[in-house]
Amino acid sequence: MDLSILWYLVPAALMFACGVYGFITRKNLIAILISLELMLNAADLNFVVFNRYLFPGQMEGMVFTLFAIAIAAAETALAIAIIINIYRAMGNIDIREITKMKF
Amino acid sequence: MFCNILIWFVIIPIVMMAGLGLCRGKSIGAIRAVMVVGSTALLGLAIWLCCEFLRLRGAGDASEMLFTGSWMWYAPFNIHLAVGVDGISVLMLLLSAVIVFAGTFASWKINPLPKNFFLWFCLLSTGVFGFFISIDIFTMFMFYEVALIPMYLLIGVWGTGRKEYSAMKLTLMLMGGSAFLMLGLLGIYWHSAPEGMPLTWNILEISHNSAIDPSWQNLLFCLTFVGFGVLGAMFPFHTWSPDGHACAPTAVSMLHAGVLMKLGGYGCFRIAIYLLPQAANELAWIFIILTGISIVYGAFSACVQTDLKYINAYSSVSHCGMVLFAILMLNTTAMTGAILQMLSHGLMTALFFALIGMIYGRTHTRDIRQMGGLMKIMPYLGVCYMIAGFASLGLPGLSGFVAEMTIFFGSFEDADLFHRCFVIAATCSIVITAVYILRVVGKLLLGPVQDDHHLALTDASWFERLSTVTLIVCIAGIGCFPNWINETIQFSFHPIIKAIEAAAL
Amino acid sequence: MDYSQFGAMRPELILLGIFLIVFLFDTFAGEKARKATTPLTLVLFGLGTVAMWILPDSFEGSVFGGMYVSTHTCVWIKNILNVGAFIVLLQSVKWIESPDDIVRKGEFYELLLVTLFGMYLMISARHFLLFVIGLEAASLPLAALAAFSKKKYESHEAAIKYIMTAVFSSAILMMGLSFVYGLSGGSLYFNDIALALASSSMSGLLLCALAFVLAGLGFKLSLVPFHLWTADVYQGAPTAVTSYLSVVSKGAAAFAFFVIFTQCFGAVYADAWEWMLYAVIIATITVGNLFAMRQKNMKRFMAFSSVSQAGYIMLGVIAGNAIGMASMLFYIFVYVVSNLGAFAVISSIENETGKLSMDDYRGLHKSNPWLSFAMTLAMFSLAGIPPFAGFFSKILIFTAATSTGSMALYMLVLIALINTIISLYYYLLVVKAMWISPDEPVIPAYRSACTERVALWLCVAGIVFFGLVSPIYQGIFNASVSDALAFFGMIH
Amino acid sequence: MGVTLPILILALPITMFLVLGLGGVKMPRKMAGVLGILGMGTTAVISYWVAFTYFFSGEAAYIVDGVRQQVQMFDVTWLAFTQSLVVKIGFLLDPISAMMLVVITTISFMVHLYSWGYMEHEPGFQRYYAFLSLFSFSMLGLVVATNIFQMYIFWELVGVSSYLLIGFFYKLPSAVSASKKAFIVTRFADLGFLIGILILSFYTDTFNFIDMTNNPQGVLASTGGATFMGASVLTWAMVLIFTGGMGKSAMMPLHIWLPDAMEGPTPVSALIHAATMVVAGVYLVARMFPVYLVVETSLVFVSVIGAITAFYAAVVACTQIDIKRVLAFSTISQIAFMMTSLGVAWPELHDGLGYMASMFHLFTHAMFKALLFLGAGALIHAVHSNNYTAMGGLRKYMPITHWTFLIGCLAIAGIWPFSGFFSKDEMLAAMFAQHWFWGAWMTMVAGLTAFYMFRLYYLIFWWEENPHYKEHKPHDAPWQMSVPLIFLAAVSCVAGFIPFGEFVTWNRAPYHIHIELPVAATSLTVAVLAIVLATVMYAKKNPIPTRLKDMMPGLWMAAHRRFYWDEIYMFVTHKIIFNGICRGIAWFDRHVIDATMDGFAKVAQKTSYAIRGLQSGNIQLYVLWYFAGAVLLAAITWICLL
Repeated sequence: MDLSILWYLVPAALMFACGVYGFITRKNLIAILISLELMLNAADLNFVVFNRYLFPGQMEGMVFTLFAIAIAAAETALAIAIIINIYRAMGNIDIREITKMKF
Repeated sequence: MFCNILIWFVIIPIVMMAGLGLCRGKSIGAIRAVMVVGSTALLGLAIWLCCEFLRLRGAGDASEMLFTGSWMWYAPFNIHLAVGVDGISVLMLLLSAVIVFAGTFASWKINPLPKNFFLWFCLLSTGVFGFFISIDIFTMFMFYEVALIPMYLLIGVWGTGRKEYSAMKLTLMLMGGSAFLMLGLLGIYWHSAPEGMPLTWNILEISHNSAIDPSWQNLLFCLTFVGFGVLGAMFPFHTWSPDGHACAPTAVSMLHAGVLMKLGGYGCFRIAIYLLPQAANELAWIFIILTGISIVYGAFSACVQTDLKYINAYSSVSHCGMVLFAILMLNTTAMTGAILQMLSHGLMTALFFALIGMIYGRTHTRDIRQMGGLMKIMPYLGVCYMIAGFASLGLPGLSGFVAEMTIFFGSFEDADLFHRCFVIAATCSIVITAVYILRVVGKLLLGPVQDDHHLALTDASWFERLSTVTLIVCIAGIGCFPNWINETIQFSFHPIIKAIEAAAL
Repeated sequence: MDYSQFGAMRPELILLGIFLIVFLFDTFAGEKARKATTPLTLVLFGLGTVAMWILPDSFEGSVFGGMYVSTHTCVWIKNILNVGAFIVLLQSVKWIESPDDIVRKGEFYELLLVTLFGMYLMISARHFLLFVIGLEAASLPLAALAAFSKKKYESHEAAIKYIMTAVFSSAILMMGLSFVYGLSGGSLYFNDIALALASSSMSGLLLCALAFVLAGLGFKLSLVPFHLWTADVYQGAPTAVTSYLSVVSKGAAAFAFFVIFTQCFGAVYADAWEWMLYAVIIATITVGNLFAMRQKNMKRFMAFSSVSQAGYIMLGVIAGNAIGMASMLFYIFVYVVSNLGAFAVISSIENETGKLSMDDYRGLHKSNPWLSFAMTLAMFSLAGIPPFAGFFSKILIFTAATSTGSMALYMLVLIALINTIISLYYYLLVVKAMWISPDEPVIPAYRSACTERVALWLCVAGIVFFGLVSPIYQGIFNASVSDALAFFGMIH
Repeated sequence: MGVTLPILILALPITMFLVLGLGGVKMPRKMAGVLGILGMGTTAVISYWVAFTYFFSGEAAYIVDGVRQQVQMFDVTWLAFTQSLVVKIGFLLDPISAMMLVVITTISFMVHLYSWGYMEHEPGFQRYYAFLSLFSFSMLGLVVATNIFQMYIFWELVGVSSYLLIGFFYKLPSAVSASKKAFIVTRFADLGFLIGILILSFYTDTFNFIDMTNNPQGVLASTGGATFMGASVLTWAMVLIFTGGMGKSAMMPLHIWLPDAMEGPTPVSALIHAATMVVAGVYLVARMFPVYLVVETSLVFVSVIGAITAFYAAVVACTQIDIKRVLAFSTISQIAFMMTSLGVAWPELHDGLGYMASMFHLFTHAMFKALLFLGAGALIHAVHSNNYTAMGGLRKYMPITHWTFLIGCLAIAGIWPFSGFFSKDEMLAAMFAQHWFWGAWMTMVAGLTAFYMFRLYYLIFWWEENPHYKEHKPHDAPWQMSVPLIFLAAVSCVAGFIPFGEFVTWNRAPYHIHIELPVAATSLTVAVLAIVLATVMYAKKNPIPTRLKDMMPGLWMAAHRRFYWDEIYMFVTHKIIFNGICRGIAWFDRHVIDATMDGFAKVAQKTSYAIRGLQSGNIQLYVLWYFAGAVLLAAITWICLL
């Protein structure tokens, strides 16, 4: 594959890494949700790029991306709903507090 | 299917379980009735089978297995419910029936939960009988595990002492053995037939194909022999036996030491040696060392025990070691001796444990230091115990002597120094056995009465007498007229020996 | 457009029908009539299940240009899941009907049916787009279900843990899929990918893709080390949901896993994912067992036991042939009844007394002999004790795993066998608590609800008969043999 | 005669055993006694008849031109080890077995009769008679064995009946331990016997006596010159088999059980531990004699052991206080005599006289030793003590016992014309024929015998009257006890004149006994001198013995404590084997093997506790593991594959 594709793949990989890093380090559930979005979008970006550079003839990657975005939206919605529940239940949304069940 | 007599050995216990299921937990009478009828039926069936078998042999039917039947079960893996018996299985069935019969009476007054006790008891016997009748490795293994698992509840619920620990230990160790066994059996199955022929679990077909190549045989032999050896209380896998026996209720000890430990020996040559003769020739020496150790080792450890059941558990280690030892000698005489030893050990250990249970039920202790002079107080039990003891130290006229002698003379046929040394070591065990048996008899039965509370104790009741007399009659029967057993199993070893010799070439 | 092809989607259509009826009824029926939701759902779903069993599965075929394919094995696994879901519904009734902490019981059924629908898609998908849709449809509503009992804090914690990990896993899965797409030659059809991989050479990207896809699916199967959410979620979620999670979604995921890795990655079986899976299986079985040993909370205990069971299920996948497929399906089936049997007892006791600790089960046989009897059978079956079904499913899956004849797999089976000893240990702990502990029972004698009893009887019947009645396995085997070419063409 | 009589000889006693053993508790004592005595009496009559026909009928079956034949009256298969190696139970009739039949049944009958009086007031009377019958059965089975394995079987059975009878008073700890000791020591010896049989049968592939003894060279040939540690395997086999004999016949160093065995009822000591069972070893060697002849080493072994034991026992006997122990040691010494004379009975010199002599002595010794024991029983019955310190001066209180006992003493001392003289004279002759040293040595032992027997005699019947007699006066025993005494005394007087050589010789051809004057003169002189010495020392109370004792206290003490053999054995068995090996192994089993098994469980528990931090409950860590797992999986596979 020619080099220029890497201009897109590497940032995508970085985005993904950032997402993972954010998930593991941030305390606020919302922030974590955002970093999850980052990861998902990195995947979408990959799809688009592969489609554009390797298989210009077709659209499957693009279509997949569209679906993926939709799914990501749904996930976010559901996650936020549950976060709200958590907030009602314990007054904050610090992920490190949510460790009642362990071992 | 139901016209095959062997199937009924499995059906009757199941029917008994059904009958027990119908009984109310409280109605002890009904439960006993079911058990007595069932176990008597089993005994009768076994005796009839034995006579029928001898008749057929007499009529010149020299085929390897009689009463064979085979019904497809899991077609994709060619798993059958295949049954058939040769002389050995017949004798084992007879032994099991006798001990189930005696055990029923030995646990006449079991509580709590007599119903559940007998339910598990019947499940156990189902497994035992199923194991001995089946000639298909899969079903054999299934029945094997069916026989193992009830031990957990039987010991755990109705046992004494550190029962939870012992029950768990026994179950896990035996299951550990069967884990190796299962892998070995799978290996045997996948190599059971040469290229292009259907794979099979059937023992006869596998040995007939003899398609397992040596490199695999050695591995599988170790797996299967260890697997069965654990149940055969082979050093160093014997430690479940003392604790397990010590904590088990009477009838369970009887059945376990009497029959279950025989599954090990039986499997060892029916599967490990018969199906993997080449490896048997090559690797026998390893296990001869181990079993040789367990013979002497068990006897020595028995000498210093103070708990009656521990003494018998260790002597079982020694005697069962003798069984495996003889099997590994790979010649007809020694193997015959092994079978005799299985029968004899089964009967006399069952008798031992029955008596210990009865004594324990009266004195509430099994520590020989706290008992003494019981012969005066309960002469019947005392005499029975002495008879059991004499059987175990190999007194002529009782079963133990015949078995041990056959084993020694058979083992001595292998004319190299290695075997000779181990045979001599094994013979030494008869002296050690005498030592610990007489020690127990001296401390327990003879001498002055230790504890005045014992003076009030009563002698055996009718059901106890029944169960002990049954066993004693069998012991003396084998001891006085041993040759019919040889005649029963004379054909049974030919295929095994032939396979071994063929492999040796 | 030819509509007859939709005949192949019979199961989905039936399920969709049931879902719509329940949904509309639940939405538009009045307060009074809404009481009938539960019986309605049960009856409809029961009928649907039976219908799918008895109708001949002659509708072989593909829909949406091959994105959706229905084969014998697909029908089998769907039926198995139906049975599981039905039993779950049965045993959840008492809980759902209990007045407190339930807002709208209809939602429970609807969400549950939707997830089941998603699983159908996962199973039948032969294109990653459809697969992902099915996967998300199957996993997202479960988060809502996990959060179902609003008054319980644990429920929310379980839900948040579930949803977060789920999204993370789907992100990883998508990443992996994107790599796959990159290597695939422009198509997300399984067959095309398989062909492309067969011709392409081994590369780091491919390994990365495999690992990520494995991780993504491993989340639903809760394979180690992707299992860490399991225990907490199982413990926190309502028991009905937990049992649903532990059997139905796991079964569906296992089948999908099998299809993807054999059919689509079959070409790189021997030199790539066999070894990944090998490591994962060992880790899964062992870690699951080690954790299960120390658990006191029954639901948590079952969670870890189900983790190690997942490892055994995977043995069928690593065999990678028709026997493996058949044994895995059979294993799932037996696992469904055994596990649900255990959960039926647990939930019944929880609904009655709210007790969940193993210590509360001490001396249970004195007060509730039948419950303890059923529990004992379930435990024996899970531990693989004959003559119960678990023994047969275990020995068959081991037979499958050794069928390839490679020494490595013999070693794997040996490790698995040694692990069965540990598992036997902790399953016996439950039996011990119920039968052997001398204490007086904590749980009073009571009579469980009729639906629970029906569920329990179904499970017990399954535990006792599935092994002894060989035609079940025979049927599964024939089905998987007939599908063998489609699945294993690339492996052997 | 057919097979009925032989079968009866074995069947009657065992039937008696079963009847008395099973039904004994139900039946009155008298009936049990009568049954036992009648049963034994019948057996005795039948045996006499069988022996008589064998020796005197002159039928061709039994004697062919002067040579007595070995006849297997019957021989039925009992257990087949292999096609050729078959254990049979049979009835072998030949000179020695016929002779033994007579001896055993006579003594046994006498003892049965005697016990009726002696045991009258003991509890377990029926059990006692049952055990006596069992013993008689086993002993008869032993002597008529057609093959060595049958002999081994009955060998074990006599061992166990001896165990039961020694431990008859099972409430006495001493009796219990004595019986245990007897059984275990003999069992240990039987181990040698068994291994010997194993070796022998492995090479010869037969158990049958006739096959082996008629063709000893063939036996030697069958071993094919195999050797083990320098000695030929046949030597090993025969020595090991002789070990069994050493055990039963209480040869050094396996003699320690016999003195303790005196804990049993005195009639039992008379029957088992004086007359019959303890000579089984001699009988065994005699039975296998031709095979011993082809391996001279083993024969030398036999005679050496015999010579040492004879002397040792005689010395110890001089210092015992318990009269039964004196008799026990004299038994050991006398049996050793027989052994030695078997060992020196080489056909080339004095054509195997030793064999005949030792059988002859076996016969006479059985009679007079039984007599002595029964007399001792009468004494104990009278004074209720085993020690001569409680006796003395009894001659006027118990005349019958006194005279019979005196006859016994004279017989054993070898004074003409009592039976002991003749047999002992033949033995000494045989020994002198072998080598002058043997002769001298054994003559000395004979002297010692005369000395300690008369020491015993004087201390019991003369010395000084014991003061206790005032309060209760000892008296002669009832007729059931006196009759046997008198009968045996009579036999001891006349048995010497039996032309024994006509009946029993090593090659079963007749041998004409002739007194060898020099030997006879020597032995007689020595015996007389010894008796005179005894008379001087013990005839009436005097300080000489004490002074002698004080002169060499160490020696006296050593001899009195039987040269500390028991202590040595105690040390070895208890300290080393029991406390060392057994406890060691038991400890090892619990703390090493068992601990390992439990160790697996512990390890699993500990691991599961150690890794519980994995489930920290924190999603972020979960996810970290998740991601790390995925990446590692890829990385490791990468490393492994590419």
